[in-house]
Amino acid sequence: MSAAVAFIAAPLAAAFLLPLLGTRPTWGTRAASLLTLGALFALGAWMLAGPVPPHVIVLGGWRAPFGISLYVDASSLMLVTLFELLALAALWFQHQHGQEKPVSFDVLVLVLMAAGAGAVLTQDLFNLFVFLEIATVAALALSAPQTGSPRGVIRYWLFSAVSGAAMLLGIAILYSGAGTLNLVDLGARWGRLAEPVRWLSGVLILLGFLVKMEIMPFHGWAPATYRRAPSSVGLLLSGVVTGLAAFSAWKFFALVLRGGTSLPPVSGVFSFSQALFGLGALTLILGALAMLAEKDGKRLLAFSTISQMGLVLMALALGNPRAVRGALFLVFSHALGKSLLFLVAGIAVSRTRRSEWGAWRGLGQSSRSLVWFWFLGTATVVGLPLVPGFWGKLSFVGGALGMGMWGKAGVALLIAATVAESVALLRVGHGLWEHADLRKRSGDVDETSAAAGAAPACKACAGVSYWAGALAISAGILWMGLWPATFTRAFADTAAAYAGDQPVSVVRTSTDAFAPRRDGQGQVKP
Amino acid sequence: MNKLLAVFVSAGVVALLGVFLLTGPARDQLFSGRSELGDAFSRRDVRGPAPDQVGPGSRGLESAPANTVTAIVLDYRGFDTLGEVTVLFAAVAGAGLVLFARRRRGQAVSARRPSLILTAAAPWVFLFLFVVGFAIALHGHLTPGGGFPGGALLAAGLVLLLSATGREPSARRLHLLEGLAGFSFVAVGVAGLVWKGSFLAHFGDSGVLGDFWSAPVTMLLYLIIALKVSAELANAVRTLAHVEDPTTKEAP
Amino acid sequence: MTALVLLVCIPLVVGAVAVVTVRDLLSAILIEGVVSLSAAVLFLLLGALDVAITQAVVGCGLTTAVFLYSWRRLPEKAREVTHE
Amino acid sequence: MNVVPIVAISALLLFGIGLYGLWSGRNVLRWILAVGLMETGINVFLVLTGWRPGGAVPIITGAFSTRGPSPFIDPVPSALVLTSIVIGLGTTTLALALAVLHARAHGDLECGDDPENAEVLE
Repeated sequence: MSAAVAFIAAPLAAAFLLPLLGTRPTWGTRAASLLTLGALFALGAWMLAGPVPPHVIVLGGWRAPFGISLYVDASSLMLVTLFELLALAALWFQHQHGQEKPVSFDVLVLVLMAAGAGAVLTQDLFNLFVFLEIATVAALALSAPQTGSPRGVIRYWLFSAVSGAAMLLGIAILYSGAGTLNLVDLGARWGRLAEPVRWLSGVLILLGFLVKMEIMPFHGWAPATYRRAPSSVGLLLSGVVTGLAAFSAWKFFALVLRGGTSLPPVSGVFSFSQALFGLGALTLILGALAMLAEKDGKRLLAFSTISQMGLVLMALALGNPRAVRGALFLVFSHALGKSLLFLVAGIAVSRTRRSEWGAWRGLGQSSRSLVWFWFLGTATVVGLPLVPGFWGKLSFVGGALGMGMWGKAGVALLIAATVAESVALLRVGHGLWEHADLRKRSGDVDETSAAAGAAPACKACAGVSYWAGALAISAGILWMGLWPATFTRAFADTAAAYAGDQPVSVVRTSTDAFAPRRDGQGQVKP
Repeated sequence: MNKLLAVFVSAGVVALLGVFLLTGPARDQLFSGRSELGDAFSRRDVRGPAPDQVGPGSRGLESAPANTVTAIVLDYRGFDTLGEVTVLFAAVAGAGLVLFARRRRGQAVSARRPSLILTAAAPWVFLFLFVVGFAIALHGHLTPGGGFPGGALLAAGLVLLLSATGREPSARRLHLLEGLAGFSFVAVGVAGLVWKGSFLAHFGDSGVLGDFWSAPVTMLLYLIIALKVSAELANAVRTLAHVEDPTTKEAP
Repeated sequence: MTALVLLVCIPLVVGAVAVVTVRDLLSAILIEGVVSLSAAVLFLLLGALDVAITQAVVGCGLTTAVFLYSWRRLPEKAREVTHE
Repeated sequence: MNVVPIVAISALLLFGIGLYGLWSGRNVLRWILAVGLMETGINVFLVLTGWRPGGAVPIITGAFSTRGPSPFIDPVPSALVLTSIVIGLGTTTLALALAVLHARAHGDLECGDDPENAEVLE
């Protein structure tokens, strides 16, 4: 039952050993990192092929509220497996199409995978903080540009350092008030905390998640970072880092804050979850509008991520099972669709060395696949029927319409934002597709292969990584879109387990087994 | 103007936090200095009731280090420490990645001749730091300190010795030490999984509380951490301090 | 006890103010080391010996050393604050 | 028994001073120092929440009864702060590497907006 530990231990072991092969990238180091990721993906797929009963893995042999434990169920395992797939696509793409990076690039991707799995699986608040810090450090170093201005990344560091500090302060307050760090145990003791303690710790800890999710007042770092980072890192940032932040934010929100219901309304007017819903709505619409005005392709994708995360936050804040199911679906569909868009953007940038999407005009003339993959990614992100984004948004709408005024306003905003996002993404897709002024572009096209930096060994396998990654992601998109039932069931089970709806929920029983100990004030009961 | 705003905002945050945390019921709740978790760790009765009296000489405790903080850091919450080691590892690797392109330019190292005093004193200071560092790391289960400060002292000694002799620390050797130490940490975790059925569970018998050999796995882990931290820090100093020409072969 | 704590807290806070206001960045780095050291003494007074030792060695010693090493690498122009 | 308010206020002041340092200028090195101050403040706060008057240092040097309340201060915050200090060192190292990169790219450490219209590489 401890197999899921491999998702954390194996990439770490590989990351520690990889530098032994040398600091310069060689055939061997590249193969080793890709094989590790591939093996982990295969492990995840193999585990998911059978039934995945929800179970708790106790680390160090210390039972739940005292030691650190992992909670594994179908949804979290799917998310971790998705991370491995995205990392595989991103890293291979970087090997073939990017500049030459030292081995530490591969090492940090592996570390990011361990952090992603840890943050998704862990049930301990401080452990979650540690994994978020690991993910941040890895993401920061990966997105630092080799040439050009690092100001976007420095801003990213600044935002995450301050939010990390805020989160640590929140954890300090929460621990000293509640005397425990296990998320479920914290949720059980939450009601006994004084009101200021609840407010401060709730707000400070959520701040840490919101910055990593790129929610609107805290998104300032994202566009510049995405623009300067290689597209493979953009893929990891928007697919893995926001995904793990969204999932762990929801864990905290559902288990400790009890869906926001346990906090008193703000001056009797609106509730905590309504405030989060408002932030999400603001992010959704402003992010989509910013996409319309954006001339830079990678910044446009950053704003698209921001807007999507706003929607995820709205769905999480609603807190009802349908909406939460939709939120999980959206995390998956966004990660898949955005990865496809980043792969296309990566090819475009490596051919033109520009990130303005105006410069990408006509690239689809020579390689049609760019256009097709861009449109598939767009469809996934905006949610056309029969792709996963559709099921996510449908589920969100179903959940929101039952929530009165707020829900209806949210649905209206969602429609407006979807239209804006579609227009912005389709415009770029059309640009890729249309005829370009060939005279102006001929010079660029010639230096294509030379400009790519690390030129692939053989001409024939030039696009293999791009094709393989894009096709694998497309297969995932089609699978999720055409047969959503497996995913819907897993997400619904997870939502119910975290909400405590199921009569026997492993999340809760894992700590309730020790309930007798807690009754006495520090006294051991026989 | 900007600064005035900054003063007001930060003063507001401090005032808000202060009023919320230091008045009313919050204050009693926050500053009790006692928690069930901490009490259970101090008494060593997480798995089951501890003996009525615990003290030097107690046998068969669930976690043997006399230093409760060490017991928490390496035993009860050892997984956090694996993460902590990883943050440091990722940060140093990341610093290397960030400054990678710059190193290729091969700017000249500002080669300064080490002063005579430094050269003469370095071996002795090194020896001192080396002994103290290992002692702190290996006594982590009995006395305050442990692998992190111990490793830091080792790194300080190493850097001092190398700068006094005017030599570069070899990247390959540092990577070797760092990688093997990190891998050993994970391997100890897997050994716990194999023998005790739980990742990072401490295998082997816990000895007599207060004895030097009372907590072998704790000692092993702190030794690993000390070696890893020292290699990482020496590597960080190397990355941050020196601009090197990668075309020259590294010293074997 | 109270007097001792007060004695340590004063350099802590005054040093912190100095770190963010003093113009010379090198002094700011060194003063930050003093602040960290005061924090280490405070940890000692609060009974957290492990934290005190780690803060003194890692938080004060090493962090300052890392600052100084990267300071050496900065170009001359970058060593002063221009926008104040 | 005034230790708690004195130390708590100092810790919060450290946090606030760090915040001011971030807000008042745009020098990257100063930002890194200010974040370090904030982290120190939080660590002090965390250690304080584990302290209580008369609590013993959490190292077992004499026999005590496990049937009553434990005589030691809460050791968990100490363990958390140990982790936090090392994480702080890690992020500081990385941030300093970014600062060096900034100085190389722009010649100084004043971090304004990202310049537009530049070539980007994969």
